[in-house]
Amino acid sequence: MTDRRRINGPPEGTTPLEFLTGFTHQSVIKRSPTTLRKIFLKTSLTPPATGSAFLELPTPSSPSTPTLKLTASVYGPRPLPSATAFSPNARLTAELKFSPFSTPGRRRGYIRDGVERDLSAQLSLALVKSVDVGKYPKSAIDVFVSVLDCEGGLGDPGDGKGGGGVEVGLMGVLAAAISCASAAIADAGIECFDLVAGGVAGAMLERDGDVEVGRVGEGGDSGGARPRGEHARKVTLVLDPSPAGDYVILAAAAVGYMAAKDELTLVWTKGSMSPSSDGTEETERLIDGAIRAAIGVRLVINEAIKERWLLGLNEIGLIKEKGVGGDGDTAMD
Amino acid sequence: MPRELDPTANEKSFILDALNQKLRIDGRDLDSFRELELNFGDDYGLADVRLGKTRVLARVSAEVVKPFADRPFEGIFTITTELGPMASPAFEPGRQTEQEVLLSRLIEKAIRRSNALDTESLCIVAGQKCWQIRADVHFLSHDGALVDASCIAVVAALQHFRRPDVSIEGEKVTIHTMTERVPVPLSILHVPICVTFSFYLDGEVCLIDATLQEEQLRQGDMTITLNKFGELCQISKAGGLAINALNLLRCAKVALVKVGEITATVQRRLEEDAAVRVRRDNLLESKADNERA
Amino acid sequence: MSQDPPLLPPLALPGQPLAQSPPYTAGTGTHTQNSTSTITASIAGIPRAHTDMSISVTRPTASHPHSHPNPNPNPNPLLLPEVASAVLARVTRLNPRQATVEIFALQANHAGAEMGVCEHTFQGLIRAQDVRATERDRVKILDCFRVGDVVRAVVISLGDQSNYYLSTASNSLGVIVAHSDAGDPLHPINWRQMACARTGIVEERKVAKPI
Amino acid sequence: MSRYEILSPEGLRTDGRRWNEIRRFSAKMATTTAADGSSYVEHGNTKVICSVNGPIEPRAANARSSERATITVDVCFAAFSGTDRKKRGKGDKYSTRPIKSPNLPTYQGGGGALLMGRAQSKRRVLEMQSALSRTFASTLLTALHPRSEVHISLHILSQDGSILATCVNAATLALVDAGVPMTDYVTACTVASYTNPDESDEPLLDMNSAEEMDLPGITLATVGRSDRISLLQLETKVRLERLEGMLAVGLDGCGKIRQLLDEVVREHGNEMARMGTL
Amino acid sequence: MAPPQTSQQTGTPLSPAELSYLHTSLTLTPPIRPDSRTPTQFRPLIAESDILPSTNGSARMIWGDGGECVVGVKAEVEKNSASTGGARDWIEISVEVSGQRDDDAFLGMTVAESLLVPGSGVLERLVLGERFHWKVFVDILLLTPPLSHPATLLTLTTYLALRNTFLPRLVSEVAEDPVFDDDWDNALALYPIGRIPPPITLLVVSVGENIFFDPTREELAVGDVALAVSICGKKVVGVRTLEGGSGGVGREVIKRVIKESHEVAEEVFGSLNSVGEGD
Repeated sequence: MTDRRRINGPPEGTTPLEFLTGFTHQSVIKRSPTTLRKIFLKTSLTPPATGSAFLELPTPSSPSTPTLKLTASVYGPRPLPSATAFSPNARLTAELKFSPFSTPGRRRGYIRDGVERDLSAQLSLALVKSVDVGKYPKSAIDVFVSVLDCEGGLGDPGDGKGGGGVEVGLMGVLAAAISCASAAIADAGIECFDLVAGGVAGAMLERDGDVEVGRVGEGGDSGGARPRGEHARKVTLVLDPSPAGDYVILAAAAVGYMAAKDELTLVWTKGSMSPSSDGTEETERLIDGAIRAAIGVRLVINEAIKERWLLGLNEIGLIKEKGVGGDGDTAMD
Repeated sequence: MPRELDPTANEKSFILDALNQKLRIDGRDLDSFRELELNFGDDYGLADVRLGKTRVLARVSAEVVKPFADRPFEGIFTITTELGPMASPAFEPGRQTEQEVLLSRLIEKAIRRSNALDTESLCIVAGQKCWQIRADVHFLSHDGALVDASCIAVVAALQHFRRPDVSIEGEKVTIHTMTERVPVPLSILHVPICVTFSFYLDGEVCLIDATLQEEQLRQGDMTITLNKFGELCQISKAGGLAINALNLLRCAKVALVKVGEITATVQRRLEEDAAVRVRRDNLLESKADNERA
Repeated sequence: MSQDPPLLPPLALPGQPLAQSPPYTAGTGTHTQNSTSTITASIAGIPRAHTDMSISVTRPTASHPHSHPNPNPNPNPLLLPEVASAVLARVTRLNPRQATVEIFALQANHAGAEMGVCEHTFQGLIRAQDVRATERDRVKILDCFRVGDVVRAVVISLGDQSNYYLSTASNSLGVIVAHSDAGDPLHPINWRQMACARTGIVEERKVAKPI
Repeated sequence: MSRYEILSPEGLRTDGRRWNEIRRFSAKMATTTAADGSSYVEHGNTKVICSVNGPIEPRAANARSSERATITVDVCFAAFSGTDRKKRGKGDKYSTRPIKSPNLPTYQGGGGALLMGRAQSKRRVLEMQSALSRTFASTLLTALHPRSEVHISLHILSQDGSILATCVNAATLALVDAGVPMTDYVTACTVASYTNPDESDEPLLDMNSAEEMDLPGITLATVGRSDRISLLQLETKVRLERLEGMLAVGLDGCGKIRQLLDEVVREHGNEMARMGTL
Repeated sequence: MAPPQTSQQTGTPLSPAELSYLHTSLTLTPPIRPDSRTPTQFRPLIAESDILPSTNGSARMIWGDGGECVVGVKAEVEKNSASTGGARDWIEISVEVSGQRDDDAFLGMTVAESLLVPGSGVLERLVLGERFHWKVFVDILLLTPPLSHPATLLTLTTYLALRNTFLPRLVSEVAEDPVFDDDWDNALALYPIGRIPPPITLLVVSVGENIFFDPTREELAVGDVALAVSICGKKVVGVRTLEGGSGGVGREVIKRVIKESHEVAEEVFGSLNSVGEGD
């Protein structure tokens, strides 16, 4: 009965406002499948944080192109809150949050929803395996990633696309978050075994005019009973697919990859029932593709960190400009 | 959270021994209520019940609201209870304790769910407008038998309440002020009264209207709600000491008698109060009569 | 520098291999990969080979990248108390059994590290039996510390969930800065007393040997 | 009073039972090893899983009493237990099951009513929990385990009337399985009071949900073989005279249930003996 | 009582010594598991399906370690306009772990992801004419959290439930409001035989050279990497990394895990289906 005291909403509800998202995705399709989008990465932009990084991709050529912007900041190692029990290792927690205005059309609330909790969990997984937690007993390392703008939605249901294919939006966000956070950790000077770079790869199915794969109905029976002819359609491996892309992704994989050690800290793949093969080698191809993407990203991270350091070192004239042959990334191959 | 202090060992043994000899420390015999004192406020729908040291205030108010979409032909009747620190230091404001929930559920079942108030009669325009009758129960001091007292308070207040008269021509609904037209009483279908029994000494002894101390010492309790026509509205014996079925039936019989007495008292007090009012606003009364004629 | 190590890059990045574990050993800022026993950088910084065949990677402390108005001493966020590292701590709470302190500066216990101010303070505990080396059972905490004193101590254990355990059981360790009740600075007069220059009042402390 | 015949002229009920027959009753003990004691009871289409932990150290400080064990009860309606799936509000774990009563139409749709329904059922669950815990508090020998807690958690998987009663029975089994000392079984059943066309009344043992909707009825729990009633609940209006008849039938019903529970327990005991766990 | 084991926390009470012992015994060839299972062997479990009359499909599973899971599937008719999110909102999954406040995000996502695999053809079976569709609620109730990671238990039970989910047959025309055949025998299976079955998710942990299925909490704690591999029909449709393990792993390991789980899945499906026929 107590509920009668509170003021209920109008009995006949109101419909939320529809925003038009005027994205032209042409720029994306022009990219060749194996080239990554240009990445802009800059470290230590958040003074209060121990280490921080800002990542944006692709560097907007025209204001209309959808971009992914996110910042990562690392705090710690700092003493654990007194309530928590003694732990011989550092506790690394990662939290990924979409800012309310990040997704076009729909405003996101401030409370973390399922997606965010899930991504946060995966992010901390990917990072914790790279950090040398043994070096920082009974201390906490907190990583905060906030997504400022995410290329035309997470591909979460609602923005039309992706009926026939899997969603790569979230994977893209996660991969970017991993790279950015890893750069921030390196910037903080926290000891880690290796830097983690996130990479995404997808099996792309060009959509030719006549067949609509986008709709559920079609996507439905594409599983078992797909006409022979359909298989003729080209399925190509595309690195770093953009969710804004005007094509159907049949399967995708995101990895957290430590290039120097050639080890994976995170694997996340999604598949679809078409083409009907057993997905194993498909998945393997995708993982390899994602790793290739990650290697590309890794080079960017290296450069970003080095750039930062040269800046720092020049200030105190510890070394002169030419001193660095930039062979940091020769280590990668 | 503060707790009611338990009686000391001495008090305990004393009271129980006394009960064993069928004696109560306040001298009542086992199946008698404390002196029931019922007063009404100046304006309609305010009932003040005193049962020994227990004092409960019930306020009935009415407003015009939109009926629930799924029941367009019925008005809304809500009862709200809140155990505040005023009644006893053991109660905190705000957060609902289990005791409070149980209490409100009981009153709920006893009065609202037994349809003491005819909600159809509260409908003004089907699906558009209806009266919402709301009974707020305030506990002023707590010395046991809260349920019984508050139940009496609510039914008394409901009977005492008068809502403004309404007239409808076409779409237009006019609500007349108290002075304009004689306010109309609510249509009460029956008058449920709660009687709470407390059991001691493995069911040998059972009390009516236990004081706080007695409540703290009881092994089990049962609340029976009846009206004077002998209709059971609600029984709730939520666990506690297991009682022989025959005893329970005996209790029910006793309860019926008590309910008779109490309803009578309530009725008497209502009439007395009505008489007073008539004397007071005789003028207005007669004027209204002429208008109606 | 005896013989030149295999070219160390001017700037090392985490995960970058620097040298083979034999003959070299992993110094600070590096770790040895178990699989291929190579010394690998764990932080971004400048790799150096030391005479003792150890390879270390260090961040030039002066330029912690983002501290542009550069406050000195520059709080180093990466300082953590380890066992045997010397610390400076301020006494915050006293009871007959122990003194609670907050560690605000410490010196990592690897070669050539100097005392650094930490970004966060760590809570420490000096138990009565750890105050001095001799007649530990006679120690009265209240005669050794006062709230507000600055103490030099060493970490003897990472302790429990909330405290690091410290010890002052050495001549060089103990109270180094103290004030009298009146608030005047106190000067050590012997190993268990300090005196106020102005009033000459003498208070009990566990005094650190002045350096 | 009801759209269809609750009791056919031949004296058969909608599900073909006679007035004094209970529905198919099957129960299992020790269904899971994760809890100290557990049980699964199917009474007609009402299905309840119960698990008991205890005596354990109280999880909440206020659940600690120095002279006896406190008994805490969690009742949880599964989202799919009702006829239509409950719409769960943020955070609350209670079903918004419509309040049954002959003269109140059931809550469905209608924002306000739903809200009310949810608030209602929340308190209803709380009431159930306290009723259960008080019922067992009086039958378990709680004084043997002071400063400890016995936690009973009940999951209602499917509701078809007599829910409180089934909960009591399930809890009894689980408590026996957990080995919590008790004076005797607590067994419960429900009785409806049917009004014949000729205004004569007829008690019907063990209501299903349809009967609960249309008829006034009581839920009662007795201790052991005695006719001592530890729990008695009536929520809808009925003539006082009828109570006696209902009680009589109810006591008899509880006796039947007790018989069934007893068989289950003994069966389980023999089973364990055969497995050599005893 | 058993601590509620969420996917976020794999706390084990084991000492470093015990862990290393466990690790070595698991890296042996052939490996020795604490409960002497073969690497691909699952723990014994009791499963029954179709237990709840008030649901469209239901299943219950009890594991040796006391984990108990009940899944109920309910379908309601809904206007297409009602679900703004498009077809993906037509199936709603909620994971409720008893004694825990809010639902478990990770598990929920994992199940949802594999369940909504594009092309599995479920969604189009939910279409009712032009304006209506079935809204399917999959409520997963983890009664007593098992001592190990609940993912496997949970998805296997969900598989059983969905396998036995039936929807009344539509008798009305496409355009008009849906009317249903009330004869339950003519009801249509949500996952008809011969079509793509519902997915399952296997929990796999790799230690050294060895790969273990249905790992216990302890095995998870010492594993190099723990993966949740979702298989739908004969196809691997999703892989996720779980917490546990330290440092990264080579890609070969991952690939081997995926391969093996694909093979093992065959048997699992087999046994699960036999349950379906069993009762």
